[in-house]
Amino acid sequence: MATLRFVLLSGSAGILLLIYVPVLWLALLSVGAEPLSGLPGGFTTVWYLALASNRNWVQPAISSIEIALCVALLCMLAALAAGRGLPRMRRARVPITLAFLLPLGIPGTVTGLMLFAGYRFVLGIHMGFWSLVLSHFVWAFPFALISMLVVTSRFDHGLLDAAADLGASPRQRFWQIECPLLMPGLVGAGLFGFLLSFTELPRSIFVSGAIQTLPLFNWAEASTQSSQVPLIFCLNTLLTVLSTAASVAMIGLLGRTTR
Amino acid sequence: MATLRFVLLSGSAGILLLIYVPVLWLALLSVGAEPLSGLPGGFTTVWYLALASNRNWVQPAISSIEIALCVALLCMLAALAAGRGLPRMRRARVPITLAFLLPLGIPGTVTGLMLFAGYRFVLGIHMGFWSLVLSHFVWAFPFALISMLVVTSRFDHGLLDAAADLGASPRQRFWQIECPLLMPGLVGAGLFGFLLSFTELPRSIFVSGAIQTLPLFNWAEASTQSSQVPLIFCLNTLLTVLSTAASVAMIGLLGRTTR
Amino acid sequence: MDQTTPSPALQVERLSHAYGQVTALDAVELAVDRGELLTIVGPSGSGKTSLLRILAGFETPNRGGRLRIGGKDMLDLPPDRRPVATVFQHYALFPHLSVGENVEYGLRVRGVSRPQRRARAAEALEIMRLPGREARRIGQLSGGERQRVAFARALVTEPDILLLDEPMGALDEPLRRALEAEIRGLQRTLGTTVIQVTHGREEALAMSDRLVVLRAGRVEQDATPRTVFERPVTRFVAGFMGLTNQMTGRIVSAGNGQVSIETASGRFDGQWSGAAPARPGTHGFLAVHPEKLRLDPDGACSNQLEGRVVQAFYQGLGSRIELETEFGVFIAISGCNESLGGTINRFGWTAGDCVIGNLDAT
Amino acid sequence: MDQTTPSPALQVERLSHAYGQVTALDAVELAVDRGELLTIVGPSGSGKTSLLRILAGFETPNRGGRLRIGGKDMLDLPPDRRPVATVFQHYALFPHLSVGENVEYGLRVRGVSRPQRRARAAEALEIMRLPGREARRIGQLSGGERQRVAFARALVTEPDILLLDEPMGALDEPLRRALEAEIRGLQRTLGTTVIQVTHGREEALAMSDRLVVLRAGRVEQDATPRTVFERPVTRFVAGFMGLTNQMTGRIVSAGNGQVSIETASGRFDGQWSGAAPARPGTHGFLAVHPEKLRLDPDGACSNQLEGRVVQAFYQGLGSRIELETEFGVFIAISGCNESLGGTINRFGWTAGDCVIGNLDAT
Repeated sequence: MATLRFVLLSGSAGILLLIYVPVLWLALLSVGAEPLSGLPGGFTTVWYLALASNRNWVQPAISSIEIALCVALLCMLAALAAGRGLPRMRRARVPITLAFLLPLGIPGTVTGLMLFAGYRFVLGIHMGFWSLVLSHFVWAFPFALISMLVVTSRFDHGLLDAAADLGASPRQRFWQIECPLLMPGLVGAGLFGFLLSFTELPRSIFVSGAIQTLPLFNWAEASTQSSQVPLIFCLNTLLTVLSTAASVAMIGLLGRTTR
Repeated sequence: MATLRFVLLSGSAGILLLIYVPVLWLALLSVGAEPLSGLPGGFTTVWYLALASNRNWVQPAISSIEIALCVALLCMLAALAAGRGLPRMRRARVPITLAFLLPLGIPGTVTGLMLFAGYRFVLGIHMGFWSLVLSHFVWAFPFALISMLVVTSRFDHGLLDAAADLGASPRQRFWQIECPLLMPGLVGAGLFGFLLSFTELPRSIFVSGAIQTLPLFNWAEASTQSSQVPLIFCLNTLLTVLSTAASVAMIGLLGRTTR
Repeated sequence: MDQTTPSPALQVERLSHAYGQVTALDAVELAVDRGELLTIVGPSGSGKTSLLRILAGFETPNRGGRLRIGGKDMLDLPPDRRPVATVFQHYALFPHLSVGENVEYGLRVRGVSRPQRRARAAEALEIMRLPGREARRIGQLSGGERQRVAFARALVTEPDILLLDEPMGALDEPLRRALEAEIRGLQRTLGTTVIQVTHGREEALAMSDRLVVLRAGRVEQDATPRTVFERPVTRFVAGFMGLTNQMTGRIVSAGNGQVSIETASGRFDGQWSGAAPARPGTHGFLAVHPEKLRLDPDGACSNQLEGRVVQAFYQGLGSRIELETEFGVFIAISGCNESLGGTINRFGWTAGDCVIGNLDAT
Repeated sequence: MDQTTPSPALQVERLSHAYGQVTALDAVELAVDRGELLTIVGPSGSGKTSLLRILAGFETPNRGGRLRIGGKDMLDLPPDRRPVATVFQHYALFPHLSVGENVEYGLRVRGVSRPQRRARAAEALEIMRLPGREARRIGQLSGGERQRVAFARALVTEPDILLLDEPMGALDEPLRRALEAEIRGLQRTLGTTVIQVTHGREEALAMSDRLVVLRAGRVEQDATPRTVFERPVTRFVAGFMGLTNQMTGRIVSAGNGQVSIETASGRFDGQWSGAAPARPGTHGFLAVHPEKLRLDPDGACSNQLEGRVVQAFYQGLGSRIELETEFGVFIAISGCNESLGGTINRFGWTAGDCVIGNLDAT
């Protein structure tokens, strides 16, 4: 058991290293004198100051946040509806769940292309904000649904009977009993929706129309090897810190309320 | 209840429509006479025949499959180790799980950039096959871990006691009892690993070095608006059909063995 | 029709229900008076849980019938508009609410003001001997405490009828005893009409004003606990009440409640327990409780039989002796503690201690 | 040392175990003979489950002690190398294997050939009265069937000691009775040494050759079921055995097993149950079973007391009457079925029916 424990712990440490060393490296580069050399050193805040005066990234950031919020909301509502409904069905449960999860198996660029063709010509949606929201939603929904199903499949429907028995109307049962108890799944669905939308690139390439999202901006800037790259390092260090802090706060809050 | 049922069913139908109409549209275009017009019509197999004679996509496809298989294997092993270990820990469980899941919150292009800088300069890994495997693994691992934790957190350790009591050695307990019971989580981890690697674009852009993966190939071809685009429609229709069939088969097989 | 006299707490008329092809309830008739404690007993699958769920409104009978509470027809009302409250088998306490919030819940959905519902929840917890536990989380409570909270939560809404679904199911023996007495006392103090469902014989006998024995969706017997125990109308009820030593035969003489039954091994006397008067010549059963069998019987035991001792267990107050007879295995609880294994013994019982009933009917 | 005589099946010497600061076992001594059925009883938290887990090898005692099975030291062996097999409380059957594969498992890990283990599994299922069920899935079995499969799975490996962890815990009353007899019969037929843990008094008394009563990690009494029931050495054991009517006082006379105890309400006689001889002047307790109390006692009852009837329940064979006395509530089971609520009654019991023991010791 001691050796097993050692293997597990060192394996975990290895994976964490693989993930976090690049993150730390980026953070170090962003305060380094020569970020483009790939080596940190010579602490400076000049790139952050430059980022603050350069406003090119502001509009993409706002677009990305707006889209991600819409996707998160859609994911929460759709996952709540599907997550509540699916465990109650008998025969249709497994095939419908599969149908929802299958888009995971389709490459992002393919989806982008298909969405472009499909939305543009079949559903008649113009490329732009809503095509981004819809394509991100289609991408994030399977994950949101899984998060929801983990909670709803364990939900004790006897609690709704008990609430009804005590005189609670269907509306009261939903808001006072079911929603609070499904909150972990709901928050998970929202987080998946927000994060997967906020970081989505391949679908966005095809369906963005005239709108630039932050990943598109990052990608454009980084791949052109322009002098803006050090600013990208700064921007992304900030984004990483912020999204980490937000996720930890959300999960911590959730942990407290459900204890 | 009847209206609720109706809303749920029509909502589900709407989401499925949103997902599958573009897929069907792409399939129709791929057998259409004028795919670039965006409208199907005039059934022809000429594009599929052209795809069969054009070999450009073969090497990217092989690379993608090789990488995806490596990532799937890594994900299964790492998720098995972490998924078995985490529920047994007391205090460290929640923070370590969080540390594993947080990379979800970092945009893909950012990760690509950081991985490029980090792997290249800190860990000294040359860009190419293994940098692709590692960066895809870092991306897919949180999903694989969630899939595993859903199963391991419900695992009844009393079964291992029972096996030990009947004379099973630690090795026998692992292979004969624990592995078969954790199989759904393991298969889930492998599927996530394979599919998320197979469809990954933004990280690949930065860490691919000289290797071209299928998403990179797709993207390059599709964005150049070359005459190859109809072939891309065909290729992706095939990919979609294959990955759907593979997922359904895998999940179906799993459902049968665990019944 | 009965507008002059106050209507009974509950009236059930020809209630029938089925799950697909499986009959759960078959023309059940039931009437419960105000303030009565009625217990519905039966093995699993007898329909007792379905009946309770129909009373609470979670299911609607799909084979017809009527259901009135306090004289009002209830079948069209959803569960939240019926004047009943249920204590569920696994309590179904809301895990995200504190003890106080759980107890207050029925008042909260009725729009009672916060100070008022606080006061009434505190009072209900006081009655259930859990004063001042409002802030506790449900997860911190023991099984017995959870049950008390479930009672407080149900009682605070002042229901016309309190439904108890296997109220002791999840508790162990000593706690069971204590709570039996408590529920009985509470019901007498508050005067609430209580309908409970259980498969435990001891609880049913100890706690009830009246007992309804269900079997395969039909009412087999509806009487006081004493009548059910001492005069079970069918062989099934007798077995369910613990009168497990049974034989069948033909009724040969009947008079004044005393009847005799003719079997392959002679004639046995007992008390008539059938619903209708005994008719000589019909098939009948004889049943006697293990505690009433005596080894080495004296002249007082008019019924005697012989059996080979298969097993004998010490049980503290007596030994449980299994005797193989021509009517199958008979079980005797005897003060005689010697090792008897393998011996052939005579044993007997008095006519007053055994019942004879109709085998053909119902 | 004991190489000439065959060593006992199990020897436990000064076994101590703690979880952090909480003592689970405190210098437990135990010896079990081959073929014996030993029952370990005690309330939850008494350490009985810890003891069983240490015997099986799932835990290693961290406060010292020795453990030998068949004369061989066991503490250094992992569970898979000990000659014991356990029937777990919730059976712990492998859900991914069929009934047959479950039963075969112990043979499979020992490398027994497939046809041979098939044959032995079939035999074990036959003994457990589940012939031909090899292909069934675990999920298709009822609770009682699962228990039988768990027994078959444990027995097929022919363990030196069979450990049963609350074997009846998850079953209901009628099934319990049937399986009690079955396990007892099986153990006698196969001659296996069986150690079972339970918190149920009836099972413990009915099934055991010997009874060990644990309390807070210490052995309170280790004797035959009859001795434990009739001569409980401590007040705790008396209460656990159902002698719940208790009072304390000072021992005043002692002679020939008959002692008296002096209380605020006079002198009472009973049978001495202490481990050491009674010493006048020391503190003692008196305990008597509810079934032994008689209302309206005659001259035979040398011990008499007065009490107010708080509650009286019909229970079928008798009524359970709660009497408030100056020593707290006494409970009597009486054949007298009349309503007694609120009346003051005299009641009594004979000296032969009650035990007096030492309060200071242990």
